[in-house]
Parts: sequence; C-alpha cells; structure tokens
Amino acid sequence: MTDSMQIWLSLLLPLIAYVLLTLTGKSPNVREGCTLTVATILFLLTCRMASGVFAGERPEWMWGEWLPGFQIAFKVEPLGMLFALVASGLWILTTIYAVGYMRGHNEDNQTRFFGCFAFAIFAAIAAAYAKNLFTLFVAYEVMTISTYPLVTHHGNEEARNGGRVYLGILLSTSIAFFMLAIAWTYSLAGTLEFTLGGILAEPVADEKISSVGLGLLLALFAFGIGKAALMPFHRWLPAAMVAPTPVSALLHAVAVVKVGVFSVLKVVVYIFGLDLLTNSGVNLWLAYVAGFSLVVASLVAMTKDNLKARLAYSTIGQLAYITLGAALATPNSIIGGGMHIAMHAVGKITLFFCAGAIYVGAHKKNISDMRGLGRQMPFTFGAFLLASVSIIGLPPGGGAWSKWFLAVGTVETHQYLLTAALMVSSLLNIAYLVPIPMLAFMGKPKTDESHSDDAHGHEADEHDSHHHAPTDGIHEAPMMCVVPLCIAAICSVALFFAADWIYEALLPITQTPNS
Amino acid sequence: MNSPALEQAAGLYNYWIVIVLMMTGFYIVLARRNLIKAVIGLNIFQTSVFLLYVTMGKVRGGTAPIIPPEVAEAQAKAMHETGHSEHGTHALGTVSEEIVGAHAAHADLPGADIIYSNPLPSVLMLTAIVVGIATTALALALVVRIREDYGTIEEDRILEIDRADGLPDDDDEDQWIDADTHSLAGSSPDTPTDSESVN
Amino acid sequence: MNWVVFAILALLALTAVTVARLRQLWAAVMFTGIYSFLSASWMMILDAPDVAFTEAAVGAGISTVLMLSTLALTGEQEQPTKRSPIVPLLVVLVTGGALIYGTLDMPHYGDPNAVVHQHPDPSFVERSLDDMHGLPNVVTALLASYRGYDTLGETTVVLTAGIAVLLILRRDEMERPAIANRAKRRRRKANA
Amino acid sequence: MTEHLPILLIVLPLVAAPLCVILHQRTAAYTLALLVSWITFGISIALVAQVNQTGVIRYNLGGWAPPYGIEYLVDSLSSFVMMFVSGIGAIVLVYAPKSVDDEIARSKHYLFYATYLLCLTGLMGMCVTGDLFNVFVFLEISSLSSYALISLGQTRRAPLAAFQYLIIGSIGATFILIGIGLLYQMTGTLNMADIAARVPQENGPRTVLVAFSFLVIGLCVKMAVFPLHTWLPNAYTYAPSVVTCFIAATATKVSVYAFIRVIFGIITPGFAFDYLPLDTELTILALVGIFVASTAAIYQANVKRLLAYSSVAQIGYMILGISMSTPGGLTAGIVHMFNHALIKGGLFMIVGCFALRLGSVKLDDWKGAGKTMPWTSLGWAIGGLALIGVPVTAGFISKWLLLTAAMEKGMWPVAVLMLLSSLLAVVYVWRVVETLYFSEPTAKVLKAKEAPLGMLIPTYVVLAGTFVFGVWTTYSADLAAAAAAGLLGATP
Repeated sequence: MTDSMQIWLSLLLPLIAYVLLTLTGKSPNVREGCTLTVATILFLLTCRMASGVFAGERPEWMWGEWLPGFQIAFKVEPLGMLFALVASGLWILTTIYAVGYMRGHNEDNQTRFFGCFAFAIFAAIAAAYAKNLFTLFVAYEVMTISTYPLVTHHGNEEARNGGRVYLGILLSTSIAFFMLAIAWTYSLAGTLEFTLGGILAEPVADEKISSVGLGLLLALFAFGIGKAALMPFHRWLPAAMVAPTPVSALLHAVAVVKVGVFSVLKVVVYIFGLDLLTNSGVNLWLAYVAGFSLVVASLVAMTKDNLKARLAYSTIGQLAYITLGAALATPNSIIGGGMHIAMHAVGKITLFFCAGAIYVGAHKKNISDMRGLGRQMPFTFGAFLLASVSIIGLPPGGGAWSKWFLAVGTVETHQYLLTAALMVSSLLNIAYLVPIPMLAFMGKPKTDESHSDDAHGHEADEHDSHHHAPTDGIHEAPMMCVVPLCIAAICSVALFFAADWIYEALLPITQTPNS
Repeated sequence: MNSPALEQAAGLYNYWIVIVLMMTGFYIVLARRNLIKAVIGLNIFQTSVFLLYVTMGKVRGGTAPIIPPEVAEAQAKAMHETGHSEHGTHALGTVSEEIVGAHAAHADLPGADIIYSNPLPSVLMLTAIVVGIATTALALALVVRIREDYGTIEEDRILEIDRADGLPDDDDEDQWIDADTHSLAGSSPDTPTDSESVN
Repeated sequence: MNWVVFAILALLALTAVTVARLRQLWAAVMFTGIYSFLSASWMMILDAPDVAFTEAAVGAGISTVLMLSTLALTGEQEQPTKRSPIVPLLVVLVTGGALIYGTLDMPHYGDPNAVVHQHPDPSFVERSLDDMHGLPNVVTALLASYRGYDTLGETTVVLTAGIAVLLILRRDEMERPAIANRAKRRRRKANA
Repeated sequence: MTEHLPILLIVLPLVAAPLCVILHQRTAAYTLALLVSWITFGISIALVAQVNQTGVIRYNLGGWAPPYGIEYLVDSLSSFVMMFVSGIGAIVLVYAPKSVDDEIARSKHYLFYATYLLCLTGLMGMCVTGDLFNVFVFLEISSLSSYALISLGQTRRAPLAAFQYLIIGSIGATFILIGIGLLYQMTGTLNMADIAARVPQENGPRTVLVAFSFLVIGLCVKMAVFPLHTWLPNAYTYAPSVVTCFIAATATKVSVYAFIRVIFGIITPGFAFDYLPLDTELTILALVGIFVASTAAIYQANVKRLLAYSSVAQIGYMILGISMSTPGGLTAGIVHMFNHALIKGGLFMIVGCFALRLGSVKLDDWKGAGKTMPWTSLGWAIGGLALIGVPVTAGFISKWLLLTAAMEKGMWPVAVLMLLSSLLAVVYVWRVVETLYFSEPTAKVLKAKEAPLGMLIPTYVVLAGTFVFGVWTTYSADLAAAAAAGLLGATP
C-alpha cells in the first residue's frame, strides 16, 4: 500500500460508511454492522499508518488545487496522526455505544444520525491530515455543518435554540476571524503550508508585520477557532448539550472540540513556530486568557447540577489546558497539550458515556438525583471514577502526564501565576468530578416516594413506556452501552503507561529544523 | 465679457437647450404621481435625447446626406472605370490605401464639393425612435392593466389601496390559492373591469 | 433661417414646461404630440430628414394615438400630489448641471472639424458611395448595410413589444379569478 | 459553419420567438423553446472551447468591418458569461412547465415562451456585441421582454412592479444612450475597441468624464447597485416563479458584464480608477449596499423578497471585486457572477417548488415543510449554505477570492467588513431553514406533497453545480481568471 493510498483510503472509508448506511437504512442491523466494519477497518488502517509516521515517515497526498495556490492536500505528521488515532479509535466505541443508546431510547431518524456521524469523522480525519491551513479550514467548516443536524437531532424548540447558538458562534467566529487570519497569513507569507518552524518568521524579519500585528493575528486564530471554546466564545458548547448523549460524547470528547484545539496547536507549531512566538512574547496574553478560561470554567462547572452541563464546562476548562500548552510554546508544553488531546478525549468520552448510560438506565439527568445510584450501576460509576481521575490529572490516569508537562511548561517560562492556576483548577476538578461517584456509591438513595415522583415528573411524558427501575440489585444500562464505557475507562488508565510512547512520538514536532 | 466664453456659448447653446429639454422630461418622470404622466415624461426625455444626437451630426453649411442622383450616377460610373472591387473586411481602425486612393480619385467628380451632414446619428436615432415607441406601447399596456386591477392610475392612490389591503401579500395569498385551484367560483360572466363603470 | 431655429427652440422649451405643468392628461398628450412635431421640424433643419419624418410619424402620430386610446380607458385628470417636488428638482438640476459641464469640452455645434465628422475616414457618405454603388439616401444605405444589425434589433424590439402587449392585455376567464372578485367587491362597496 | 457560431447564437432564439407565436400551441412552443435554448447553450460551450484554442473571435456582421460595421467579439469573458447565461436559461426551461402551468393562464403560454426566448436573445446579444450602440439595442430587447414577463405574476402587484421597473429601467437606458452619444461625439465611433483606442484621456476632457458617469449610472440602475436598486425587490417578488429564476440568475449578471466591458474595455481602469476616484466610490457603495440589503433581507416575511434583497447585496460583492481592478479582484467579481447565478437560480427554483405545492412564498406558510417536502427543504439548506459561502460550495470560492484579493491590495477594512457582512447571510438563510425544520407544520403543509421530479431534478442539477464548482474550479475560476487577465492585459 502506497503512502498516498493510505491517506485517501482513510478519507474515503467514512464516506463509504456514509453511503453504505444510507443505502441500508431500512434494516438497522445491517446498517450498524456496516458502520462498525468500516470503523474497524479505518482504525486498523490508522494504526498501520501510525507505526510508520511515528517512525519518521511523512506520507503525503494531494487531491487537487481548488484555486491557484490553494491546494487540498494532506500530509501526515505526528500530531495529526495522534489525533486521527484517537478519533478513529473512539469512533468504534461511540458507534457501539450509540447503537445501545439510540435503540434503548427509540430515537427517530437513526440513519441520519449515523450518517452525519460518519461525515463528522471524515471531517476530523481530513483536518488531522491537512497539509495546509486551507485544507484545515475546509475540513473545519465541513465539520461544523455536518454536526449541526446532530445537535438539533430532536427537532424541537430546545434543539433549535441550541443549534442556533452552536452554528451561530462556530460559523461566525470561523468566518469573521479564522478566515480573515488565514487570508492575512497568506498575504504575509505567500503560502499556507504547515512547515516545521513556522512560515511567519520571514515576514516578521522583513518587518511586514509588527509585533502588535502578530499578536492580533494570534488573537484572530485563537478566537477564530471557535471550536477550541476559549472564553468568551465558549457558549456553543453547553448549548450543544441538547443533542443525544453519543453526540455529546463525539462532540465534546473526540471530533469537534479536539479539531479546535488541534488546529490551535497546529497553527502555533507550524504557522507561527515556537521560536517566533517565544521570542516576540506575543503568546503570553493568550496563555493568560487560557489560564483565566480554565479556572472560570471549572468554577462554573461546580455550579451545574445537570451532569451533561457540568461535563460541558469541564470540557471548556480542559480545552483551555491545551490552548495554554499551545500558548506557552515551549517543547514541553506543546507535548503536554498534544498529549492532553488524547488523554482528555478518552477520559471525557468515558464520562459522557457514563452520563448517557445513567440516563438510559435510570433516567437521571441531575447529579443530585444520583445519590446512591452507584449500587445499581457499579460498572458505570466505577468507570466514571477512573475517568475522573484521569481528567483531574492524578496517577494512574493518563491525564497525570499531560498535566505534568503543562505544568513544566509554565515553570520553564517562569509564569508561576499560570502554574498556580493549573493547580487551583486541578483542585476544582476534584471538587466537581469526584463527588459524583462518591455520592453514588456512598450516599443514601432518596426515599422511594420522592424518588419516583421526581423521575416521573421529569421523564414521564418523554418515555411513557418506561417502567421505573427497582432500587435494589444491579440494574445497568444495556450491554451495548456499558461495555464501551468500560473499555474507554480502561483505556484512560492504560494511557498512563503509554505516555512515554506518545512523548516520543510528539517530540519531533517541537524541534525546529535548524536547531 | 471675454470673447472665448462668448464664442463657447455661441457654439454650445444648442446643446444647452437640448439639455434643458431633456431635464424637463426627466423632471416629469421623477415628479409624477400619475402613471400616464410618467410615460409622457419618458417620451419627452427620450425625444430630447434624439435631438442631442441629431445635433451632433450637423455640419455647418452641410446638407442632408442624400446624394443628388446625377452625382451618384457619375460616381458609380467613375467607380466602374477605376474597376475597383468592393473592399471587404479590413483590420480595425486602419484604412487601406486602396480606399484612400479611390477617395482621391472621386475628388474631381461633380458633387464632390457638397458637404454632407453626418448620417450616422440619424441612423442611430431611427433605431432609437422605434425602441422608444415600443417602450411607450408596453408601458401603456401596463397602465391599462393596472387601471383594470386597481381602478386608478394615480400612484399615491394605488399605494393606499395596497396598504389598505393589509400587510404586503396578505390579501394576495388568497388570490393565489384561488388561482392555484383554478376555481371559477367568483368569475361569473360579469367580470368586467372598473373601466366600464367609470365611463 | 436663424430666427426660425430660435422660434422652434423657444416653442420646444415652452411646450415641455407646459406638459410638466398640465394636469389635464388629454392636453398633456396633445402637447407631447406638438413637442414631437416641433422636434421633427428642428431635425429637418439639422439635416436629418429621415429622423424628422420618423419622429413626426411615430412620435407625433402613433404614440399620441396610443396615449389617447389609453386615456379613453383610464380617465384624463391627474390628481394633485402632496409630495414635495424638491427632490426630483434637485436630481434634475444635478444631472443637468453635469451634462452642461460635460458639454464644455465638446466640439462646437456644426464644427466641421469635430471628431464625429472626421473619424471614419473616408466618411460614411464616401464609403457608402463605393459600397452601395450610389444609393442616393445615405441614411437608408447605412441602415441596411453597416448598421443593418441594429435594424434587425429594432425589428426585434417591435416584435417584443407586440408580443408583450398581447401578453399583458389578453384577458382570460381562467385567469386570476380573485382579482375579478376583488374588482366586483370594490364596485359593490363603492355603490353601497 | 463554425465561424458563424457567434451570429447563430443570436439569430436562433430570435427566429424561434416568432415561430413560437406562429405555432400558437403551448406544447409545440415549449418544445421549440426548449430545443433552441439547449442548442444555444451548446453553441456557447463550443465558443468557449474555440476561444480557449484560438483566442478572441471577431466576427464582422455582413462583412462590414469596424468602425463602419458592427463587430461581434467573443473573448474569454463574453464567452464565459454567455455560457452560464444560456445554461441557466436552458435549465430553467426544463424546470418551467409545471410551474408555468400553475401560475400563468394556458392561453398565454406560447406567448410566454416566445418572450422568454426574446429575453434570452437580448441577453446574449449584449454579451456578444462589440458595438456600444448595439449594446443599447439588445439591452432594450431584454428589458422589454423582462417587463412583460414580470407583469405576468399572479397578483395585481405584478403589473405595477413591472411598470415601476419599466420607468426606472428606461431612465437607466436613456442615461446609457446619453453616455453613448457623448462618447460618440468625442471619438466618432461606436466600436468599443475603437473608442478605447481613440478616447482622449490626457487632461480628462470633461465630456468624456460626463459620458462615462452617465454610462456607469445607467448600468448601475440595470445592475441594481445599492441606491438604485429600488425596482428589484418588487420585480423579483411579484414575477412568476420561473421568470424570477431566470431573471435573477441572468439579467443583472449581464448588466454587470456590460459594466465590466465599459470600465475595462472602453474607459480603461487607469482613467476610471486613477484619474477618477471611482474605485473608492464603488467600494463604499458596494459595502453600504451589502449591509443595508442584507439587513433588509433579514426582516422579510416573503421569501422571494428576502432573496431579492440578498441579490442586491450579492451584486455589491461583484462590484467590490471589480472596483479593486486587480487581477485577483476582477477574477473574484467575475467568478461571483457565475457562482451567484447558479446559487440564486437554484434557490429561486426551490422557492418555485414551494410555491407550486404550498401556494405561497410567505415564510409563515412554509412552517414545518421539512417533514412533507424533505427534498425541496434540503435543497434550500444546500443552496443557503452556498449563499453563505461555506467551503465546498461555489459561494466559498468567490468569497475566498474576494478576501485574498482585498488582502493583496491591503484593503483591510474592506476584508473585515466583507466577512462580517456574510454573517448576515447566515441569519437570513437560517431563518428559513429553522422555519422549515423546527416549526409545527400547518394543515396546508401537512397535506402538501413533495415537488414533482420534473422540477426537483433540474433544481438539484443546479444545486449540484454549486458543489461541483466549489471544488472543481477549472471552468469557473480559471476561465474567470483568464477573462480578467484578458481585460487587464488588453489595456496597457
């Protein structure tokens, strides 16, 4: 298999999945069988590529030139490889999980759901492999559009409003800032190709752009990539919580938000270049915005009783970690940021899977209602605990390593205030995540009366056929839900031991070509 | 008053008068509230533009570009003698030697001293007049139609009627649906238009 | 000769202003006819007999007839309007000012050295002598030859207008019953 | 044979129009019109190919060479414009019969198709001719036929809209005529290339300046550039659906083409932009127009009117590109003509489908139509995305080109404002999408059926075009770039 074939095949596979599942939409089993098969093939292919890329290969493939100078071209480098690996791997898990969730819920329009899902994965892979900013931007926008029907899946007033905020913020920022930044970059550098060491060094040396301008450009990128959910453009993320849980899992753990922070990292590493940023010092304001963002988001998360909303704000905070890593622009912080993409993806998808499983199994949305639920759903809450540990950044969770590298980055640059922010935020993480499984396992369930009233009050109209779960004995969500979330939880621990490998893989991107 | 200014005024006053005429027509179109008046204004505006063109074609001491028959005949004969064929296409903007030569050859023929006014503006205006009358006809047909539908040709009044119909389109949608089903419910034989009742 | 020109020009201006002021549409139409006729006379003096004839026939003739027959269908009185004439006046003044400004660099009236009379050399008259083998009326020759294509376009315009008028005025019982209903309703209301 | 293609392009629809009248039978007239429009499309494609191979084609009508005779000039720009104008004309005719049956009285059909062909003739004539006065004649042919077509709308507001358009349009045409006259006076010729060669530019004679401004203002009326756009919303709103599809996609574009010709082919950008500050004026007008019209579009209850205002805004983008007068900007302007013709044509075709099934073009009457008319609704979403300029659609290509061109020229505020304004498009497009998908269907909507395939297929062909030309720009951006290079190269 040639290099280019590997690339176009991995782009083609999600599209094939899309076509297949649209064609077989009538019979759900065949449809989901197709999706799973394709997802597995894609993952295997991605693994195969990864072994090559981490060994130093850089496969390339050019699809075509849209306009003179603007190509749709792909080139795999370690950061993108890591992202693609995460995305394609979690696609399998999410698909299995979604089957259980969607069927357990009797959702409508399942074919459209799985179709858009496949399309979003296509966009994620395309973004991961993008060779230049132009391709990245196109993939970014395709993803925005293809996930809109997912967010508004329920088709009601609430979904419409959520979708409005979602599309409104993501499209506006990308058009008004991101696109402008890209065009500006092009007018400065005459190219948009991702180049190790950055492409802006030369224009800066030629004094085509002042350091103020450079800061402005960085701001356009940082805020223009709305998917990175940097405050104050984070509102879309909680708004998108109206979507079914598998979508939230995909959006908040794998595809959408990760494309955002991934793009930020890419821009910092390959467009600005680490040396340029650290020398000019324009990166610091971004680091502080990210620091602010991560503390505030954690604080807000504590106030949320709705589990998905709390997780959403947690995501905003965790994304800010990655942006912070990018902004510090030291080798360690970049590696920390890149690593956190993977760590957080696996951890957060577990948490969302758990949230969905709790909803399917016990019809609970609010944390305060989950008291004592751990005895019914030990696997779910066990997984929740493991994933929380990883997100917080404690061993043996994978997140421990990424946060360690980030902290090293802040120390290296002598930004001790940011070090402090990281520590505070981690404490806050403990405060808003750990109580949930604790309450579930230790807390006493509410009395039966109030309990059932509450549950029915919330859910009766939506799920009339649902018979209330008994309070005693194990009553988990369907196997199709529980198995993936357990696997994901195990992965998040396993990553603790694989961190060294990720470190090695990402090391090349922090090296400037001449040093 | 210095003489160049005076000379200029003498040389250009024709144009100025034409411009005044044009602007009067233009004013009628802009200021009108009556549809027919608008058409009248347009007519005057366009007619004045015709005058502008025709004025351009005039040469002092010239005559209408109609060649006296005897001159034409002599010329035709001369051309026959020089035996030159018709000149087909030649490159843009260049005039071939041949034509200039032929032109010189005609110089001593009878009638060569007649100055003709430029025929081209006339040609253009013949076309423009026809275009103008076509526009007028179309406009008047529309006026008749509007009059049938609204019962008036005063623009203020028409806008009032539209406003009285409620929000734009409100009432029209009913018509639309009627037309959609092709129901003839309301269109009994006595669907004459208001024009009758007015007259 | 000169005073004839002056008289015609003065009359033209007078007629135009009269048309602008008249509220009687019938009279306005008649004056428009007169305007066309005066224009035709001036065109005659300007050595453009063909245009003059056409203008007299079409402008003063056909178009007046068309307008009068329209008036017969629509009523003849223009209602006074409350709108201020300031804006149109301003627009007209600016436009006219621009045009007059534009004339300042124009070749003078009747100047034989004007570009128009110099440029295609040999001139259209001379060319047509050769090409047309002595067709006496140069305007006709031009219409039929060099600018024959404009003439084709002009014919098309007439065809378009003809079809368009048919299209607009043809009534059809299948068509727009709602409008007929509305007209009836309005009549009833007016009668009541 | 091939050397007569340029004239065939005009004569064919021209002759077919009276034939339609003579046939006097709706099916026959329709078949003829359809056939002729497709042949015309074929011819213009052949011309594009020919121009690509052999360069500019000059055709002297009747063998009379300019400056005496009238010359036809097919270069990369005119062949490009003709190609998409005739293409849209042909596709809209395929789409037409159901909608025409529904909205226009049957006895008028043969006349309708004849007028349609005449309009096409006029538009093609404007593109192909190299003679300024001839442009005027063809402009009038297309205008007169479009007035008639617009007046056929179902409501009584249609004849009124047509009349208002007629008055404004005729004023514009008369302005153009004055401009032509003054230019003729200064050059003694009507051939565009000849004028360009002879027009005195040193010291900028006042007459040339005034002539130029009259031409520009006249064309701006026809293009519906912002303050002179007042005729457009009513005309588009009240015309029959098919007519709106055709006119919205082609008529203003051809006027833009004529505008480009006047600026780059006659006046030369050096005079227009360096001597006169036309570029700043046009840029400001365009930007103000974009914002005002887009904002107006947001508040419309009638979808046709919404799209009409959007058209006014989109014309602003074209003007913006043209006024940059750089290869990049001009390419962007030209390619946006093409892309917008596709997008707006497609969207108006969607509106026609809704009008057929729901009997209304008011947004309130479309509530929840996503359930009963899924394909039509999806079509709106697709076309809307293209209008916004989302990547992979044609709209993105034009937006991107315009953006990079603005950047290249260092026109910062323009780039920023342009991007901000495209956010307004998101709002007005999405308002409709939400109404289609997230509202409770009304009783009438619930009863509605999906639009007939005969209309959906041509609509989707056009919409597919917006994707094809969003990815594969050989036949849009490359041709436009060639045209732009030709325009700028021709004038030293």
